[in-house]
This record gives sequence, structure tokens and C-alpha cells, in this order.
Amino acid sequence: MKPTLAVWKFSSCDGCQLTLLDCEDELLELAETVTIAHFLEATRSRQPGPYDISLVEGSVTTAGEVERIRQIRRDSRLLVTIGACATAGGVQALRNARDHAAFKAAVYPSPQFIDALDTSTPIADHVPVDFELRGCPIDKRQLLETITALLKGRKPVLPDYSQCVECKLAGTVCVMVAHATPCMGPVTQGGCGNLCPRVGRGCYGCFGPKENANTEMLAAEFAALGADRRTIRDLFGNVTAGAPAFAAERARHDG
Amino acid sequence: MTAIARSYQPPAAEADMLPRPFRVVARQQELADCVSLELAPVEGAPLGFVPGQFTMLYVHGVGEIPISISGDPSVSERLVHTIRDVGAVTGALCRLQEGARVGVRGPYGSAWPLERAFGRHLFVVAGGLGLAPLRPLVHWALANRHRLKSVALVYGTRSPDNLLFLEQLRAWAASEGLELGITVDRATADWQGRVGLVTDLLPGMLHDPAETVAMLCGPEPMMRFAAQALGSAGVPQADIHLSMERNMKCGLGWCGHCQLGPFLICRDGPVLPYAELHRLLTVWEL
Amino acid sequence: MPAQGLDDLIGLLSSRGYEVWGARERDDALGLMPIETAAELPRGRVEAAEAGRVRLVEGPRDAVFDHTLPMHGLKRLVHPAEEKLYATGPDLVARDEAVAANPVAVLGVRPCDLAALETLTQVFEGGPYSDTRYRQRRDALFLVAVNCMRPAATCFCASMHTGPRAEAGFDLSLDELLDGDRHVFLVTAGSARGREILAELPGEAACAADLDAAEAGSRACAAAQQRRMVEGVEGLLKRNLEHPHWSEVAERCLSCANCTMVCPTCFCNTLEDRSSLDGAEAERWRRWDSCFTLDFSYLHGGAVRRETASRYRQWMTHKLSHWHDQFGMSGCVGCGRCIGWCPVGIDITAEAAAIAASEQGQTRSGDET
Amino acid sequence: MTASTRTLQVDALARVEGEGRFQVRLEGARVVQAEFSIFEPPRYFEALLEGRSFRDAPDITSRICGICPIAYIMSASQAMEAALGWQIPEPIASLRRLIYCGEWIQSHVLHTHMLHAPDFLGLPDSLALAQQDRRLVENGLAVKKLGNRLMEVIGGRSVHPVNTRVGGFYRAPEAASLHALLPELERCEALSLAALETFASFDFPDLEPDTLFVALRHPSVYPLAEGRIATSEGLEIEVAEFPAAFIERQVAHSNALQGQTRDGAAYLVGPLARFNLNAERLPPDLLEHAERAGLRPGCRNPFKSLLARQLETIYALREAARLIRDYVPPEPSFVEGPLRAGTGHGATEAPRGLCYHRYALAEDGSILAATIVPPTSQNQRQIELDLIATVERFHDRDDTALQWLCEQAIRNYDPCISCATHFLKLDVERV
Ligand SMILES: Cc1cc2nc3c(=O)[nH]c(=O)nc-3n(C[C@H](O)[C@H](O)[C@H](O)COP(=O)(O)OP(=O)(O)OC[C@H]3O[C@@H](n4cnc5c(N)ncnc54)[C@H](O)[C@@H]3O)c2cc1C
Ligand code: SF4
Ligand code: SF4
Ligand code: SF4
Repeated sequence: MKPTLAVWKFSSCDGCQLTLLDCEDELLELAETVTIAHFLEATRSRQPGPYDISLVEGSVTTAGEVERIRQIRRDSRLLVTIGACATAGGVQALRNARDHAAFKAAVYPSPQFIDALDTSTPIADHVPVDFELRGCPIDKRQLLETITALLKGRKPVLPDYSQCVECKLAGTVCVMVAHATPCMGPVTQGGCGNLCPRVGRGCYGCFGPKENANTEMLAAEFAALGADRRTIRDLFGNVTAGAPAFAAERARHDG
Repeated sequence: MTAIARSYQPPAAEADMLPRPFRVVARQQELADCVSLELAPVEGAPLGFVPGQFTMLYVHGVGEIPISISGDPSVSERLVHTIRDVGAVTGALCRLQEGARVGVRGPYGSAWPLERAFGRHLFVVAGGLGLAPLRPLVHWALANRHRLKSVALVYGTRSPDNLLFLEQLRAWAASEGLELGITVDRATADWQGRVGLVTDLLPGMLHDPAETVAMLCGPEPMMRFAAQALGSAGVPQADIHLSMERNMKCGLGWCGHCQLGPFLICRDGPVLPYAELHRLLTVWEL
Repeated sequence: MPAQGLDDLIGLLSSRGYEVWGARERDDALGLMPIETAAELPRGRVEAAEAGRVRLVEGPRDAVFDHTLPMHGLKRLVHPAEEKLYATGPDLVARDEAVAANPVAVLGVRPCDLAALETLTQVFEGGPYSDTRYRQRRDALFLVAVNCMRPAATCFCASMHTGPRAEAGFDLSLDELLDGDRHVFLVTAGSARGREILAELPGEAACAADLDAAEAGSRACAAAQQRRMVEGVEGLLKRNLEHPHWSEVAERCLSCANCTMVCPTCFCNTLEDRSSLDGAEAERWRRWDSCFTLDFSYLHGGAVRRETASRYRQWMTHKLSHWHDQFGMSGCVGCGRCIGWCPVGIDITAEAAAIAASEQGQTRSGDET
Repeated sequence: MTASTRTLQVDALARVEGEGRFQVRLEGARVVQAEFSIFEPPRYFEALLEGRSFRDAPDITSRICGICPIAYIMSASQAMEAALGWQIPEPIASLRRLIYCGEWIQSHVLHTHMLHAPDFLGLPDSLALAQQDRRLVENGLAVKKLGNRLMEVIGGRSVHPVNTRVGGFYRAPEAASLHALLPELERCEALSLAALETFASFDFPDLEPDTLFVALRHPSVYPLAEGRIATSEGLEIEVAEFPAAFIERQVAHSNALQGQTRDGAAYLVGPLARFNLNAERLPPDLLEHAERAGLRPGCRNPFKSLLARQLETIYALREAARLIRDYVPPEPSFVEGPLRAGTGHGATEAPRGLCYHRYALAEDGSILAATIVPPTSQNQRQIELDLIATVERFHDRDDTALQWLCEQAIRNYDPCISCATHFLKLDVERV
């Protein structure tokens, strides 16, 4: 029997699931290799679990989502979280350090109807996760690598090194050293394919913190380059603001 | 560091990274999570090796890892490896059935300094799966029993159901003059033998420390304690040899992963003299 | 050779089938890349380099080679950042991936980079095995060295004995002499291939004054170097594997691996597997890796070097000490790239000096560790 | 179908972006209640932006929707530039139009080939469609890939591009890398024309509800990121007048903020609205193709939005080719000017319709207040009306068929539910 693949959505923008549909060259072959058992963005046919591989997009922001992810974990042999929302809480985790009630009031005329948790949290805060695909959105090659590796029984190649390594592999000029542009690359996990520095822009951290991220020293360097507190706060407060290493550094520059 | 004995030099000086296809000709489930594979080349000559060496084993599309050769060095037609399933590649190797193909590169690395044991006592200390690279040495020692004063093996594992090659060891002890000491960290209900650390067995089994050559393989802390104990008992540091483990990608000294201080374990090791290791083993995260 | 002779040199090299590479300005930095004329070289430009800062600025004079180093050295040309080694089907009959080594002539190789190439050769060929892929790429290089007349603030080749004058290892070497209106290059051949080219270049035999001027320029360049490596660093670091300074550096170090990536001798790499969706085809790739990554020292159950302190120590002791044990030479050539391109400006010479300074006051207690 | 009272429910809408649900209560042929609800949890984008630099808005709001990030990036950038008074030179504007073409192409093809077309053939998804007509799906994937490629070449990646910024682009792409796309653009135009013919042969449910169309209108080009806001009732206003003409309101028995005109009327944005309001800006031969496919200006059949989308795909492919042929890398690649306090409005045509942003900035360029009105919020009321019309018109079909038809009616809008930045709790009232 073909292995089954399921795709699930929590609080997110759909961009990471879309990355699967963006594998135009591989999609039809993939559909022949696995049974796509649940993927609402692509099909109205749904099959019950268990699933061999579940890809989970989005963060947990409501009580209902807490329940749903537990069920999905029970139904899945391998659970792979995809994207900044699922692995770090996403951009919506910016509310974690803020007054949720005030946020609701700012956006909704009748905030009392809004049923959402005070925080946006990654999937791994709720259930064990087998592999994490970082990025906002995830990288297509990493997604395909993960699926092919898991089908083959291999450990997916998901390097834990910094964005700087990608810069240097690609031969990109360092924007921080050569242009004095603040760049999150030294504390951000690589994998995007070196997108921002390649166009002369500082990385804004969408792959989340690398292991051993020395955010304090990098923040000090940003300050040395002339960035003010608010700018530093917001550099650590982008789409992976909820990741503990970044959240802590952001908090140090808040207020 | 030039004094490192490298008693076996593979013939090819120009190497490439291409594996040679081998076939699994026999498979033996040793323990719940541990399998021995006997391999023969699909084509061409078998691999010769000296006890202590390892090969790089490649499973199609899954990966390539270093595994010690665990068979009898006098039988080169069958290349034997004993593998514990701890991850992706070892898991795939353990699941291979007879007839399946495996890529092989090697053999690589230094060997147990066999000659140093001539006319002396050979003292072998194994911890857990560390017995695998030591088994070819024991084969060799028993075949050369007349040239050695004695051959002793101290073997420790976590629990009795983790004891490798037990039948064979007991047979050797019974008929070939192998002095065997076995101990486990944790006993099971039916365990009659000793419980404790390998170091507990050393005093009773060491006959003449100054005339002893010791060869050790096992988890790093175990080797450190055992080597220390042997040293304090009087075995010369230059006669204590350890087989070290580090991450290895190429096996040829080109990838840099297997460094331990001055050594590239794949090239200078895995077998290295304690005299040169002892300062390194205590250094934090080296 | 007159200054315009550079274009003749480029022409001669291209006519012999070489693609000519040189340092070019791109994104406000120097990159090593193909050039067509000498006009593309960063004439009159110099690096205002400091720890953690490399900016290109106008130099004091109109010299072609007053700048020093492109961000990457020759490493990429002989040891690519990523390469496929082979592909295989389930029968495991591996199909070797051919090395595409097109002849490249590099114009303006600095003495430190020549030394770095020697170092790589020792790594890939000096041990029991030699890497045929490396050899094919190395053989495809034609090297035109330039002796440095002006150091960047990050240079310390003099104290590593790798520069600023190239003694060997090149096909041709140049000294740029610029005195008032007189702008000439002293060309020296270092190989048979180099002599062939030299014979066809315009210009006349060098006079003794020019030779002296070139030597003097190199001496002045060495004297002008602001950084140096402490004496006896090989032993120093070995004695201090557990020095508290490693943790002090780790507070600043980002473990981002930039230093290892720009280092012209850091060769560490990893091997990776790829497979097709249906699993029938598999490939193995080699990619640069770094001792600053967690995966680098992975053993099942976890990595050996988890702390930045031990990773930094691994890097520095490998470069400066253990390289001698492994390859019979230093792994550092004093090019200073790791100092300039470190985003937070960690300086290998300063860190070595700090450890040395801490030893001064004490009796050598590190010995018994 | 004996009971005269039926409740139809679709719990999790498939093949839409985001999560939604609808419920309809029917007595005989009369709908007594219809609720198109969206249970996409709130993500508070407008609140997240407060206190941040104006520079952050494009990247953060792009995370509202992974399918049309360019719409958010462009509307936010325009609004910021308006607030700051920065003028965007022509070459930068053209490059923006070009990357927008890429978004239209990928998003439209995703919708037409993968999400919507299977409905017309009674198939669950495009993978099933591929078994029936592999060529159609493969060709669609090729066109979609090209749209993505175009976005990657300009923006670095197709989902949440990184190369865009307030004022323009971080780095202008090289002409050669764009020129390399020309042959494929031509091939894909042919493929897309063929697909239009295929789609034209579908059986379109016959439904022509009264509809107010709203879209940008521009004097010379078919609008992507330029023009004034126009309605099919003849109103034409500046973008900055949007708040005066349209409001978002909480409606009884509805779960979401819905867009309405000031006088409380529902309206429709998206391909059909653009087509109806800008048909004369299309090249004549494209209009002929539309005509042959059965799509004429004034068309009110929401199911025919499929054809309008496909037509716009062809237009975007051709427009992209034109822009590439005329491309000169803008130098510099972005403009910058002084900061000042002010309010700015931006509106561009997302694939699903008008996407409106408004920001108030403090003197240092930090955001004081943000309002984002995405297309799906605006279409919501109209979707409900369509559902009611569909159910009443086809009430004689059995539950399964009717349910599917309702799903299809929702998918007419390709509703990007993740885009709908703010929704209220579902509050069902049982009869
Ligand atoms: C010289 C030498 C001899 C060895 N002999 C044996 C033996 O006889 N039997 C046996 O079972 N094991 C042996 N090992 C250990 C074995 O190589 C590892 O268990 C194996 O690499 C784990 O790979 P994996 O893919 O199953 O695990 P994963 O955890 O999936 O590892 C992924 C990758 O990490 C690296 N890696 C992980 N652990 C190790 C490790 N311990 N050593 C080196 N690289 C590692 C490998 O590159 C591997 O591909 C030996 C190791 C060395 C260095
Ligand atoms: S991680 Fe980013 S791209 Fe992925 S779903 Fe979340 S917001 Fe979208
Ligand atoms: S540009 Fe950023 S990611 Fe790249 S090397 Fe510099 S600091 Fe690192
Ligand atoms: S460089 Fe950084 S911000 Fe840019 S795409 Fe990559 S990880 Fe994301």
C-alpha cells in the first residue's frame, strides 16, 4: 500500500501548504507515490487516519486547535511541522508579549465574541514533533527533501547552521560587514537559499533562531551599527518573534 | 604524533568516494537491536583487513557510516560487521536481508598493534558494542595463542540481554585458553554472573601488569576509567591502546569531522595509544 | 612590463584557453570572478578593513593592486562549496560525476592565498590518500601572483611567514611599481608555463633598481602590518585547552561560521544523500561544513561540541596548533579574512595574544592538564 | 427530500485558502437562513503593526495571505508612499506591475485548474482531474510554475517575496534573467488559450443575480496596481475616498465583518468585476476569445468567474512579456525621501479583488493605526447572497448535489479566508 500523507492547517496564511502545490514538477509524481489522504487546500476528498506522514501548518491559537492537534498526533506516525507559524508561533505570536484584550479591542468592534487564546504557540508546545521545517514560508527543496527522505527512511538533510553559511556558500557579500546593514543571519537558521542578503538586504529571521543563537551579542552589534532600541526590538520581533531566543532578546529591548 | 603505528596501508593511494557493491550473504540477529552482516563483493577480490580497522558502509539513498569489521581476519571472503540500530543508516543496515546490496569503502584506519603483544600478556577490555572491533583481535590472538603469554577478555554491558557473541566467547573460554570476565551494570532475574563495572574485574585478572599489553574499546567514559585503572595497576601507558569514535563522513582524512585534538580518527586512529590520548580524554567537549 | 601590459597578459592567457579571473568590485566588496580587461580590476581602490568591517574606499594612489583580498580565496576553485560526487541506482554501481575543471588563470593572487593553496594541497594529497577531484581542479589553475605593497589593517602574513612576498607556488608573479608617472610591473616566472608567457609579454629586462624597489616595497609592507600572531602559538594553545578565555570568546562569538567559510584553508566538508521521489535514484554530495555547526560533531545521542566555547577552541586550536600535527604546517596563513568578515569582529590574533598574556604572569600551570 | 425543512452543512470547506464553513436553512424553496462562516482564528494584523516602522508593513501584512502576498506588499507600500509623499518613478512602477503579473498567473491558475475546474467535472480534486485529462493539469502546472518563477526572479521567492520594499525593490533583477522567461511566456499563453477553450465547454449553472461590481479603473491599462476605484453603478473615486464609500460592518446573524457600500449594499470584487469595468482596456483579440468562450462584458454569472480568471491569466502572461521586453533595470532600484506624519491609502487588484490599506504614521514613520480590507471580507456578503440564490434556484436537487453546488458557488470567489483579517464569532440562530 502506498504511504499516506495528510496536510493540516492551524492559524496561518496557507503559504506553507501552498509550497507543496508549488512543487509543480513533482506534484503529479508525488500523488502517484503517496496517497494524499487529507489536504483541504487541494482536495475535497478526505480519508480517515492513521496517516504515515502529517504535515502541520500553523500555530495553536484557540482551545479547539489544542484538541485538534492532539488528535492529529494520535493519528500520525510521523508529524512534521512546516513553517514559522507551526515551529515558532508565526507573526501572530507578536501578541504573546502584549495585552491580548487590547489587541482584540483594537481590531474588533465586539471583542467579547472573539474566542482565541492569549498566545500563539508552536505545535511542539502541545505534542511531540518528529521534524521541523523552518521558514516563512518553508523552502520547497527542503519540503521535497523531507518527503523523499522520509519515504526512503533517511534522515532529512535540514542543516542547523546559520544563514551566514548559506551566504558564504552562495558567495554573497555580507551586508553587515560590507554595508553596515543589520542582519539577523548570524542567529538565524539557514535553509531559505540565502534570499535576503542575496538582494542586499539583511535577513529578517524568517527561519527562526539557529541553535546556540547568541542574540545578545548580535543586538549589541546592531547598536554599534547605529540601530536604536525600537529597531532592535523589531528586528527580533518579526515572523519568528515567538521563538524563545528571539522573544527574549525582543523583551530586552522593549519599552 | 609520528609514532603512531599504522600497520596496514590499503593499496590505493588515489582514492575516490565511490563505494563498491557488496552483497549480504548471511545475516545474524545478535541482539534485539543488533545484527551481524556477512558481506561478499558482487565482483572482484574480497577486502583484506587487519583487526581494528573499519569500513564505510553505504545503504542506497539512506547514507554512509563507519562500521568496524568484526569478523575473523583469516577469513577474508566474508566481511563481517556487527551493527547496532541507533538511527537511520544503522537501522536500514539492520533491516537488510540476505541478497541485499551494500556499498563498501575501505578498509580504513589503524589497527591494533598486534606485534607488541608477542611474548606478553594480551589484555582486552570491551564495553557494549565495543566488543565488535575487538573480536577480530581475539580471533587473531587465539590463532597466535602460542606466541602470547595469556589472553584475557574483560567484557561489560548494561544488562545480560545486551551481551554480544556470548556463546562464542564461552566456547573460546572453555577450549582455547581465553580468560573471560563478564560483568553487567544491571542484572536480570536469571543472571548468575557478576554485577558491576569492568574496572572491578581488572585487579583479579591482571597477572603481570608490566608485561601486559591492553586493548580497549567501548564508551569513552568506560575506556577512560579502565585505562586509568590499568595504568595505576602498572600497565605501561605506551602499552594501552584505545579505539576511538567520532563522527566520520569520508574516512579518508578530508572531511575534518573526526578530529580529536591532534588526531584525525579515521586516518590516525581509530586505534590510538593511551599515552597520547590521556591528556585529551579529560578535556571538556574536545 | 608597462602597466598596459596587463591587458596583453590577459589576452595571452585567454588565447591559451584560460578563463581569466581577478578581483572585481561588486556590491561594494571585492569578489573573485571572471574579467575581460584590466580595467575591471579595482584600480585605486583599497579596503578600509577592520575587525568586523570591510569597506571599499578610494586609495591614496592609482595602483591596480593596492587592494588586498577578495572575500573568497582560491578555495572555491579547487574545493567547490557544493559538488555532486556520484549517482547510483539500487545496484550500487556508482556513476562518478565528472569534474568540470575548466582552465582558469587567476590574476592577482596574493602570497597568503598561494600559501593557502599549498595548505589545501597538503590536506587533500599529503595524507595516505589523494583526492583526484582536487588534483584535476588544481591542475586547471594558472596563477599570476602579486606581491603586496600595502597591507590591509587585518593582514598578518608577515608573522605567519607566508608573505608579503611570494617565493614560489606561482606561474608568474608581479610587483607593481608606481613612481610618479612611471607605472610598471616587474614580472617573474615561477614555472615553465609561466616562462612561456613571460617570453611573449611586452617590456624589457628588469633593472637592479626595480628589483630593489620591489624588495623594498615588500619589506615596507611587512613592516606596515598592524597585526601579528604571537610567537609560539602552536604550543601556547596546546597548553591552554581548558583556559577560561574560551568561554570569554564564546560570549562574543555568534558561532555563525563566517570565519571558516572565508578562511582559504578551512576545508571541512560534509557528505549528503539525496534521492528521487520514487527512491530508485540516489546521489551523494559534498558540501562545505564548519566546526562551528552543532551537527559537525554529532554522534548518536548528541553532539560532542555543544558549547560555542568548545567550537571556537576547536577552530582556533586546529588552525594554529593541531594542523601542525595533522599536516605538518600551520593551518593559518595570516590573510586576516576571518577578522574582517566576522560580523562581530572577533580577532584571532587578539585572542591568541590574550591567552599568551594570561600566561605571562603565571608559571606554566597549563602543562599538567 | 420529503421534509420541507432542510439544513445543509459543509463543515470544512475544501479547496479554498483558509478555513470556512457554511450553513443554509431552507423551508421548501425558500432560504430562511444562510451563514457563510469563517473559523479562521484571528491574527490581529492591524494591531501587530502599531508602533512599528512603516518599513515593516509590507513584509508583515504579506503574511496575511501566502497566496497573494504581492497584493498586500503593494497595497501597503503604496499607502506608505502616499503617506510620506514619495513619488514612484515609472521603471519601478513597471517592475511592480511585472511581479504582480506573476502573482496573478500563479494564483489564477491555482484557482482555475486546481481548485475550481474539478467542480465542473464532478471531481474531488485536480489529481483526479489529471487522471481524466492529464494534459490540462500538466499545462496548468507549467503556467503556474512560470508565474512562480517570475515572482522568484524578481522577488526572491514566490510566497512572501523578500526583494520588495517601500519605495521599490532592494535590488533590480538583471534583464537577462527576465529575458530568459520570454519563450516560456509565449508557450504558456498558447497553453492558457487552449485551457480557456476547455473551460468554455463546461456546463455553467445558469444564475445571474443582481450584482454591484467594484474594481480599480485606469485610463490606459487593465488595472493591477494603478487606477481609481470604480463601481458598475458609475461611481468613480480616488483610492483615498474608499472609507467614505465603503464600510465594514457587523451584520446580525453573520459571523464576520462584511464589506458593504455606505448604503448597505453588498458588492463584488475580483476578476468578474475587473473584467466588467475594464473590458475595453483588454487587447481586442482577447475580448474576442472571451466572447467565443461565452464571457461578455456585463456578465453576472458568478460561475463564469472561472472564465474571467482564465482570461486574466492570458492577459497577465502577455502583459508580462511586454513589460520584460521593455524592461530597463530601475536605477536606483528604490526611492527614499524624508519622513513625515500623515495618512496614506493604497489599493491594488489582488487576484481575488480589491485590496485596500490605510495607515496613519507619526513623524518618525512609526505606524499609529492600520486598516486592511482584503478582498474576501468585501465579497463575503455577496457570497452569502449567491448561496441563497443558488439554493433557491436549485432547491430541487438532492442534498449531496446541492451541497456540492454550494461549495462550488463559494469557490467561485476563490475566497482567501486566511486573508480575511478579522472575523467575529459564529452565532447561529436556530429556527
Ligand atoms: C570507527 C568507527 C567504528 C564504528 N563501528 C561500529 C560498529 O562496529 N557497529 C556499530 O553499530 N556502530 C559502529 N560505529 C558507530 C556508527 O558509525 C554510528 O552508530 C552510526 O554512524 C550512526 O548512524 P545512523 O545513521 O544510524 O544514526 P543517525 O543518528 O541517524 O546519524 C546520522 C549521521 O550522524 C553521524 N553519526 C551519528 N553517530 C555517529 C557515530 N557514533 N559515529 C560516527 N558518526 C556518527 C553519521 O554520519 C550518520 O550518518 C562506529 C563508528 C566509528 C567512528
Ligand atoms: S509560516 Fe509564514 S508562510 Fe507559513 S503559514 Fe505561517 S505565515 Fe504563512
Ligand atoms: S549578510 Fe547576514 S547572513 Fe550573510 S554573512 Fe553577513 S551577517 Fe551573515
Ligand atoms: S534570508 Fe532570512 S529573512 Fe530572508 S528569506 Fe532567508 S531566512 Fe528569511
